[in-house]
Amino acid sequence: MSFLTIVFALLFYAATAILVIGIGYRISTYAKAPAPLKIPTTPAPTTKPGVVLRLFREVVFFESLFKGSKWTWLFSMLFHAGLALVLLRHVRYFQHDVWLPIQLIQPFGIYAGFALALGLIGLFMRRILVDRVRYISAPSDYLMLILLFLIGLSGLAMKFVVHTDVIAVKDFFLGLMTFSWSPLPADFLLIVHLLLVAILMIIFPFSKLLHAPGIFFSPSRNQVDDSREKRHIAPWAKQLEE
Amino acid sequence: MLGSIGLKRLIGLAVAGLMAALAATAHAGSEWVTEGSRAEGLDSCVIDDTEKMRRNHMDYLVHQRDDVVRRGGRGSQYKLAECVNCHTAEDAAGHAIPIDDEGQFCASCHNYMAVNVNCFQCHRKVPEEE
Amino acid sequence: MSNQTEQPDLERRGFIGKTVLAAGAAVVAPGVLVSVAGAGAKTDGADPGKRYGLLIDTNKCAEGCTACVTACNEEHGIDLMQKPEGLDEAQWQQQKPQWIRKVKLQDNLTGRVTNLPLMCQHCEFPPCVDVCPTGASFKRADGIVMVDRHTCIGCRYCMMACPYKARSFIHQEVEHQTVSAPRGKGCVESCNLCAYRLDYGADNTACAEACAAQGHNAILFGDLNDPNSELAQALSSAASRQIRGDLELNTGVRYTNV
Amino acid sequence: MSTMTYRELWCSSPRYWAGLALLGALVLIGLGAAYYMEHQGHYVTGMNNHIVWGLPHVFAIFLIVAASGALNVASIGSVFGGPMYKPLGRFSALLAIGLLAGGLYVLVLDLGRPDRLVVAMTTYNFKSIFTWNIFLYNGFFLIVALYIWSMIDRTAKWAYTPLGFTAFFWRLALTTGTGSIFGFLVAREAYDAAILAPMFIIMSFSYGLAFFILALLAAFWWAGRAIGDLRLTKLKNLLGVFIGAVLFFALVYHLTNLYITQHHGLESFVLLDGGIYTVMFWLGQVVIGSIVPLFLIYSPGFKTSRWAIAAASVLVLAGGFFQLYVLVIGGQAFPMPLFPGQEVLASTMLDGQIAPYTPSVPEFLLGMSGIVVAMTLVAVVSRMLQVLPDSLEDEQER
Repeated sequence: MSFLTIVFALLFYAATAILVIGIGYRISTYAKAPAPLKIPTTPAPTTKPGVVLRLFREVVFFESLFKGSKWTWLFSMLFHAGLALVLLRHVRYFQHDVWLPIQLIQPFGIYAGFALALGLIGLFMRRILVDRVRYISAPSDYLMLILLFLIGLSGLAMKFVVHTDVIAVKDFFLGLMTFSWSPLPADFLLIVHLLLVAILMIIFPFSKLLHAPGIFFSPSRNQVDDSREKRHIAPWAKQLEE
Repeated sequence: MLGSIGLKRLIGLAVAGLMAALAATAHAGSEWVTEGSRAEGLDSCVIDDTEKMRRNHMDYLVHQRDDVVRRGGRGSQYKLAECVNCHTAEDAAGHAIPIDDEGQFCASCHNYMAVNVNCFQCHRKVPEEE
Repeated sequence: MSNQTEQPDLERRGFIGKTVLAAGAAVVAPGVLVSVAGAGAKTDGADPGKRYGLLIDTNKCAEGCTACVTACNEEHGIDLMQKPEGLDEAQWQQQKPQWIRKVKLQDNLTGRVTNLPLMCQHCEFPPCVDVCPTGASFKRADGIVMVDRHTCIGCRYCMMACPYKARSFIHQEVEHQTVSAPRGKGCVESCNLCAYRLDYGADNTACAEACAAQGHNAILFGDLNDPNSELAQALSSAASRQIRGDLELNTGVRYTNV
Repeated sequence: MSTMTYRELWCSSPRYWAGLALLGALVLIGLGAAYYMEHQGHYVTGMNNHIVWGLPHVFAIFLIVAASGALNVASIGSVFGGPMYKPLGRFSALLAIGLLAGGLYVLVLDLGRPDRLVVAMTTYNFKSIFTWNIFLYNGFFLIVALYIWSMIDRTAKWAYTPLGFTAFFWRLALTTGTGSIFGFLVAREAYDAAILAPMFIIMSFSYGLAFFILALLAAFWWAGRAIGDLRLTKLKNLLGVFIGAVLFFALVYHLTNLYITQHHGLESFVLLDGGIYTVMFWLGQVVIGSIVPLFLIYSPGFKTSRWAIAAASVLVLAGGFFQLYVLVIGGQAFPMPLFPGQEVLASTMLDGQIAPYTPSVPEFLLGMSGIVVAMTLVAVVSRMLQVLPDSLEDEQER
């Protein structure tokens, strides 16, 4: 077992642990955060299924972003949809017998890589070119975009410029999952790609990328607009009432 | 947001896969040669270094295909027909099994990676003899 | 598949010439190894100094003889194709590939009857190559016009452009092919003057060979650029014409006595 | 015009979603047909080695030609400064994008190897008009999308005029390119005519406007909004002019051919004894597609009848379809002149004979779904963006 394999195996165990535990912890804090008031952004649905539908539209179609800024919506859609397909394509590295839907998605996952890169370039340009966005941009905002872009770029380069040994990569990851390690090929692009992914996984729970789980806990989005029908009392307030 | 659903799913899959794969045997890398093919009796690929062939066959074949078709150059040693000649197995009746059939030489790796083999939609899948 | 013994032989020659492990080779190709090792395959590609073509003497082309068509179908595995189940015969006749066909003509005024084989005319300025969006339809350095199936997207624009109806689209999944003539659903193909045979050192096409074997010698194959070739000699001594010469495509296939 | 307000296409939800579901189902049927043809191979279609472009191509070319014509209304507004047309510009541009997408969808799904679309997008032969068309089509999407943006976004007003001109010239180039697909085919008598390119442009005006009128009426009916008679009359009169122009070009095309002795065979095929093609020309293109709609448009009895306008538009589209059918399929069915002065007694390639073609159901379903794709796209985007005026009542004019 090469030094490289050991380092990356440990790195990915650590990164996975940090990602899972970190997001779990974050979600638990979101869940526990008090929501004393009814503050859904109106017009808001007046029923529970309506709220589910609203969240669905928000998560899948980025509805409020669409209403806010068409350009930003366009590029985020390109990026997120691209990323979703690319991730689905990568599922093949983690299944011994690849599911049929994952098999079918393979060719689309390739082109989604370009959509992803294009979306990121657009979002990056937005930070640079739009004055008021540049004013509020912190280094970490750029960092996330650059990190994701480099991951995408190295991935595309492995597909279109210098191939890596995909069989060995799959063996490596299946090996990690079964605790029977298998060597990782020492290809430059692959190492860069995996290293960046690991970094992303590690900083995910500490970054703005938490908007992903966070959106579900946003009171302005996940509340039912029924304050006239039903008096809203936060659970902790209820205790005081009695 | 869409993406992170994918991400979470991926992690979910990884965890589920971990459990499943613990029971199944891990994949060993060296048993790719098809049982009952000519290649089985050889120590290494007769065209080039076996490991090199396994990793780079697609690039060699693409390069060779352009050379043959566009330029009319037939000198390359990397010939799809030779892969087929050497790596097909025979069934009980002595007929060659198409090389891209489930579990055969090409299909085994390609299915493992969910990569399509495009070649045999047009190219002959069994050795050409009698 | 009894008729493809020539070609695999030729293919293996090149292969064996390159093989380092003689022992390995003996296992790989036990039967065919014996005779002609090392000869044949062109490594440097099609010769730009050459221009291959055909001269067809219609006087010698016999009515009812289809030896050239049969030979072509066998050579390129066209006879390995089968009518898809449930397809009616007439439609199958219009959908199956034809690289070469026999045409029988009668002059409107004189009533003279002519027979001739018609195939890709291997134009110097091929319309099919001009219109192909991906460049899959191309002309080789030695003048052979052919299709690179690897980049053909099956748009059929070349078939629209070809004045000779020389091209065929593959309308169905193909189960069996020869090694030398890959064929599959969704691409266009046509006569390639048996390019691979030439590449492996042969000096004649399957159709010309079959015609000669019948004793007709109506098809003469050769290099148009080589003044000493039999083809060039014949062309310089007798009047010949191009089909649709009005298009000025400078075809590589010429006809006498039409 | 400052009073003009645009609003997304909101109609009562069940009405909208049911309509969309219907469109979606039709698209699915078309996709199923395409999958069937690709999976089985083209042998299940009526196409063969003689008629290599069949019904799907008629639909595709029809839609692509109509797409550039649909942009016309926007062009009149921004390039030629017609105030009556300006409020229709956004919708016109959107319809243009939709129709082009629908046409390309059909074209791509009929390829022998649609899985190699990326090859078509990355490997070019610049001698081929097809290659240029790929750029023209992609460029059209981009330019017209930006054009819509310049019409909607108030901060992008500066880009409106230059984009309007660019889009206008681009659409001319696009139709010329599409017409040239045939113009470059020297081998076939029906196509070997310089007039085809300008004829395609005038055809695009006519079909595109017919599509536009129908789409506009449908959208306003769907959303329960009002259109004034004045504006509709303008559109309908314009359509009448275009119909006449197409008829004129067809006349010139056939007269030119009749002058050339070599083309007499082709002309008698189309005009006299071509069977279905002759019927399609006279009954389809001339009567159904030109004379009847002209009557509907100019007859005083139907002065402001919505139904007459809609019917005229439908008939123009039907006539255009027949016209393209005769051109595309009839042009292939007519034998190529390989041996002038000789009669072909026998050939396995149907030399000298009319080639047979019977369109199959899947071909039709795929072609139809191209139109549906266009409508779906327009319906979805109309609901997302402010492309349709709140009201087109006449008194808002001046």
